[in-house]
Amino acid sequence: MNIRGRALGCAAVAVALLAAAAGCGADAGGDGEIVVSVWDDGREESSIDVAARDFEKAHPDLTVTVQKNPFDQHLQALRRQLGAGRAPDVAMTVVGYGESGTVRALADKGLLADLGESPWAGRLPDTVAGAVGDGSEVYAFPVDSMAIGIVAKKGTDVPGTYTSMLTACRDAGRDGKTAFALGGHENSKMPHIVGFALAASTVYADDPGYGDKRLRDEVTFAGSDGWEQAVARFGEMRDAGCFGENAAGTTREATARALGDGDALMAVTPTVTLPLWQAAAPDAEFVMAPFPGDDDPDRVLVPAGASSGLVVPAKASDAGPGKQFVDFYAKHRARYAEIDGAVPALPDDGGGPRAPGYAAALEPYLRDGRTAPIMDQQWPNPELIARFDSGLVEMLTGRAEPADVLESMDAVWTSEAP
Amino acid sequence: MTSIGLDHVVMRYDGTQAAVDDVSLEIEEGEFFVLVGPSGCGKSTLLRLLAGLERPSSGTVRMDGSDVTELTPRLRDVAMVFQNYAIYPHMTVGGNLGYGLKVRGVPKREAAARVREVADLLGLGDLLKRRPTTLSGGQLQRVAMGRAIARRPRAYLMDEPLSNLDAKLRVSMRAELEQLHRRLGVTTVYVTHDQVEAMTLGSRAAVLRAGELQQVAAPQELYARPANAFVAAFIGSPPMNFALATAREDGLDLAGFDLRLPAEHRPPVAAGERVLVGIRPEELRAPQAAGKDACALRVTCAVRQNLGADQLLFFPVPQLPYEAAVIARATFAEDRPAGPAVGSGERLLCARVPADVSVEPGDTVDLAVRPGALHYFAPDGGARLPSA
Amino acid sequence: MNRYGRWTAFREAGFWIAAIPMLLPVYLVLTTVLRGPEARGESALRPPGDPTLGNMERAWTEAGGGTVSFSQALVNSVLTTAAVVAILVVVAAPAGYALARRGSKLSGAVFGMFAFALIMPIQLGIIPLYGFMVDAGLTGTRAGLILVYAGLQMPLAVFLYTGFLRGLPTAYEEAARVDGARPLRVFAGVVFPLVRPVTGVVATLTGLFVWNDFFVALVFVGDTDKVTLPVAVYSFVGRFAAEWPLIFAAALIAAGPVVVLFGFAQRTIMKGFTSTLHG
Amino acid sequence: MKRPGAVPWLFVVPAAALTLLILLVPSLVGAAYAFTDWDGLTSPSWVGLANFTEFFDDGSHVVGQTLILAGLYVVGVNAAGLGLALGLAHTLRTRHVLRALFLVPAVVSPLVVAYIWTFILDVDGPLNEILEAVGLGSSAQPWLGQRNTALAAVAIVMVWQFAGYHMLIYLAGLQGVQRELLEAAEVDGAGPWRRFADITLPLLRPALVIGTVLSTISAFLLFDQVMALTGGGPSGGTDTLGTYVYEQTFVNGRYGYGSAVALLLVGGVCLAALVQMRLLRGRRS
Repeated sequence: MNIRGRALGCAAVAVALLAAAAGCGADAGGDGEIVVSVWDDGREESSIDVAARDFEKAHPDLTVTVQKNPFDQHLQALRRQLGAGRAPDVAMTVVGYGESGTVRALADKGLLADLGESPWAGRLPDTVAGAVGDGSEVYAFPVDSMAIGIVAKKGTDVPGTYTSMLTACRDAGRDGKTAFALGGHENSKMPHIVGFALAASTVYADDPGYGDKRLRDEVTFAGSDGWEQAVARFGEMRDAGCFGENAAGTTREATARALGDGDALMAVTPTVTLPLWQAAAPDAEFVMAPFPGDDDPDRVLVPAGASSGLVVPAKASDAGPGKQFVDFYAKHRARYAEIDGAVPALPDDGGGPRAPGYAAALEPYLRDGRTAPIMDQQWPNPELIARFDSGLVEMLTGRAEPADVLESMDAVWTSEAP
Repeated sequence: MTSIGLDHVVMRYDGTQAAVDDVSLEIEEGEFFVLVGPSGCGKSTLLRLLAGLERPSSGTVRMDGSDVTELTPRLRDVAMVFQNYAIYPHMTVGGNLGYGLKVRGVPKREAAARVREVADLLGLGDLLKRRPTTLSGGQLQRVAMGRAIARRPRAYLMDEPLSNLDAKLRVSMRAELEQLHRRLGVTTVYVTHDQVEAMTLGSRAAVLRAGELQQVAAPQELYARPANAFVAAFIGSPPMNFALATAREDGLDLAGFDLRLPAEHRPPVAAGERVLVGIRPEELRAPQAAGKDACALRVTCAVRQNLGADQLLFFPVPQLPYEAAVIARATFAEDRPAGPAVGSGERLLCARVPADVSVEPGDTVDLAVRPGALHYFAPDGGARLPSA
Repeated sequence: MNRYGRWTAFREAGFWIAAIPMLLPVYLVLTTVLRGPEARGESALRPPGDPTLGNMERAWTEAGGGTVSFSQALVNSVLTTAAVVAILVVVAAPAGYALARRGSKLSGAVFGMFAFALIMPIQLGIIPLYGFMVDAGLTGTRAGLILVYAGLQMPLAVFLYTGFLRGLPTAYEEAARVDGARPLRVFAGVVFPLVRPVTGVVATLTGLFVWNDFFVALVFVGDTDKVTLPVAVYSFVGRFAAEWPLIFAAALIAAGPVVVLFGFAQRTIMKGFTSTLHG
Repeated sequence: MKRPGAVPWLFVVPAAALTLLILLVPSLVGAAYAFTDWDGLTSPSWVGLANFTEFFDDGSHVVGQTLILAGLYVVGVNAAGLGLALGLAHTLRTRHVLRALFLVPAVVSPLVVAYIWTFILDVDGPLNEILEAVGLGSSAQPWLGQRNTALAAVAIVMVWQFAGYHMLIYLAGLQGVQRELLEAAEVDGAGPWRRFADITLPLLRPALVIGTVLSTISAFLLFDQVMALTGGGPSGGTDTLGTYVYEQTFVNGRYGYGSAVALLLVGGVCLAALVQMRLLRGRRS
């Protein structure tokens, strides 16, 4: 039994049957039905499920179907559906740029409906406006927010300044512990979080508008002293033994176990990842504190902003029902936030808490606006975050210098999403 | 060349009935020795023991006097021709012929010369480059033979090499084998289930049954003085006739025929005793061809088979059922194909008479048998009884 | 030479030692799955103190694929796999029969097409195919998924059937034809029963591919309740990143049925495999 | 031309139609996109060979890694498969149990196998525990996290999974080697190694062809295992053509560029398959 040599000769038969390219067709939702596509956040009953039922009670003529995708496949599935004309009526996605199915990546290509006239559109703070719109139009209702800081078990004394952090790292090293649990494994996507925490205090402390300038190609990464210093400090942390030896190959699960078992004292992470740490140590109580990006407390900023948002695809027929659902959700956002245990990205005018309970230490920074944007929300090309992550991992194994990391990022920079 | 010896060799496959049961043999140097017997009698196993492909459960194998029992085939320097030829399909004919030489490190030039020589000897000269899949049965058989000859081993071991050939080719190949042996003079052990090959090829032959040696003798000896009823029935075609008879003072009561016998040809048992009698078909002759003191038998012919030069007349004789069983047991009939079908209470005997005797089934015929042509065997076990 | 002597017993032991790396992962999975939450810190190498089926139970009941539970995903996998194998056997066998019996240039070219498709990776055509399926309204439906899998595995099925049928002597068919049977009856009555070994192999290979495939199922039914086991396991891992006991429980549910089925049918599958490959 | 009783073309139509509709035509359409900058959303525009030149500039490390991985896997899985087949062909009493045992991993989903091995090869996983237990603590390391060990680790996991499958191929091949041929060679004076080299191996040629071609194809199209084991890391160190196409097409949304690399992938697979068949086929046995 063998593969006949003439196989290639017969491709001609197939070419003769070339069909039409994929065109756009009818959308998925029938007339009275609204399809809401979200990612599966692990809860049996997430706030969207509750909102769907409430909406159906309020609008008996409309039915809402919730479709759930595995988390990190959701954005790709959304893009495929939009491209093939099978778009849902409402979709949850990540705000800003950064990945192929995010708000700005889809909005720039005219695939999302403008939600400018919605009641909540007026209340958008400027830290969020850039991520959900392009200044003139609004494409998403910001749902969750997140902030980056240090997570540790209650009672751990988190260093307050940059130098004291380095000494804390060396002390931990001497007792055979690792100061910061860091997963260098490709799937864990953790190194760039440390990068953002450092850059907040070195780049955005001096130049809050850096992100917009980068988008207008007025500045580069390699040319920015702030970025140079941020990545250099990452090297200093490495040399102080903050990350332990095998950080480059450690998986996200291994970091969770290290923190849970006490082999590692702290980790730099966004607020939304609490379930990961809690799962590894169910009975421990975790708190979050600001990352001391600098010795001068005034320069220490917390990377924070909206994280997810609801969008309405600009479909041929009409985006009415979708908008209705989003506005309905927006109205009751505070109540739904409790269900998810998250902090609404758009604080209602009453000025509720900006950070989840366990991250109360970040509250003053968020309230006084001492924050920096979540950097990759202003990085159109998804490959950039991958380059930043692998650059930092190469630095962990001593195979790259700060300049190499920044230059490799500039090499793939594009000012609009591919 | 080499002489081969077997001392009390036993081969038992983990606990079952012994495939080879206490066989001792001496094969002289340069002899063409045949191992013959029905299938499953252990003749192939014996050959494999000689080749070293099997280890005996007990007993020793000797070559030129030295003990080779534990030696691998490589160190015994014997060549083997397999029943299905075992020609290497991925090598050319030349490759096959020379493989044994290449493996034993014979220099290339000498190996090529010996291959050329063997090819000419067997008429394979123009087939050297050919692929085995393109050859006929006869040609493949010659290549198998050639591979053995090229090796110039101490002995040839052949496992039914002609059994896959058609009848006509088999006869001519037998003649070739005979000539080759006479020319090369290499000790040869030849296994076959065909008693005609045993009679025509072997200088001596060993008859085997169920792993046990029945008799070792020259073919003519096997034919004329079979050691027991089994050998008598096995050697000779058409097979020897058997009947149970009762001894008399002056001769025999054989299946209703009263045979007067001179003293020296009487059965060596007391009068009234039962004895198993064997008569070769060719010994049941027309009266005029049987000599003066032959005993006469008047029979009615049931079946006639014309063989061209002569013909076979089958005639019934009365026989009691238990007698048939005794005969069957004594000759181990279950090991041999049964003769023509017979009604119960009768037994068909066979006479070979010249073709010019005109006989039709149903005619009565006068036959005669020489007293000296009678073989006597013990009804129990079939051992040969020396005539008195 | 091949008697069961000292040397062979030694080799047998050697192979069982070689089998340890094969068994070790399975052992580790079992010890992890059976370990209760209270003994979380223990190393996986030590068997759990008091083994519990808690993890299995939790994996079974918890909503595995976001919208669908593992029991639902198991049903989806069984239905999809069975349907695909059925279509392949019914459609590929006659095709293989035709290609094996017609010796013309054209049939050679058509067979070449199937051979070429055999080594064609899915990545190249997945997006246009997704577009076709959307236009046909089949995306997100089990029928659509079955159609895609049948198309993807058709080259392998036809390839195996043609190879096997080329080795099958035509005497049986000719006898049927002499008795006046038309081609379809000849195929159904005579040829199809004779290809049972290769049908077993086709069912095994294609069934395994469909049962274990993750990517195609994700793209075409990823966000519906028609999701198959591998996708359910994937999203399960997505949510319980740090909990290996739960993840391995999900893995056992996904791999269990196939391993058990394989245990029973192993001899016949192997026989079919050898006779097919050997032609 | 219709021979009496010839099998009608109708028998082939459904199979051909399904293959064309699902696999061949979409692939051709996909191949067409390889020459555009299509983003899967808006209408594509023609860019000629730009995608290919871009790939040869900064994507070529992926080809190197795929070849290394393919080399390790093809040699490893066929050597293991052949070794198992030769050992378990006959004589051993428990060979059927052993055969089944080695085949079990092959029936499990690659994704599940990858998760199991991610657990085993993790920094604090059982493998490193075993190494510490036997005193080789120093060599315990993040197998999946280092450039030099990651590729080998992925290859080993795949060999672990599919060695049994290849054993089956060689067991089938060994049926073609009658025992009498080996006995004839032994009587001719060939020792065990010579018998293997001169008789068994040449007669295993058809099985070798199948084994190498199948393993090459799966090595090139490798995707599930690498994504779950290393995600293509560390820093792209184990990216193969399969994962690179996935990342470019789906993660980065560059459908045109991804299709171009996929087209190169198809070309590479066809070339490798044909070369191996020509190399190994030799004389038809």
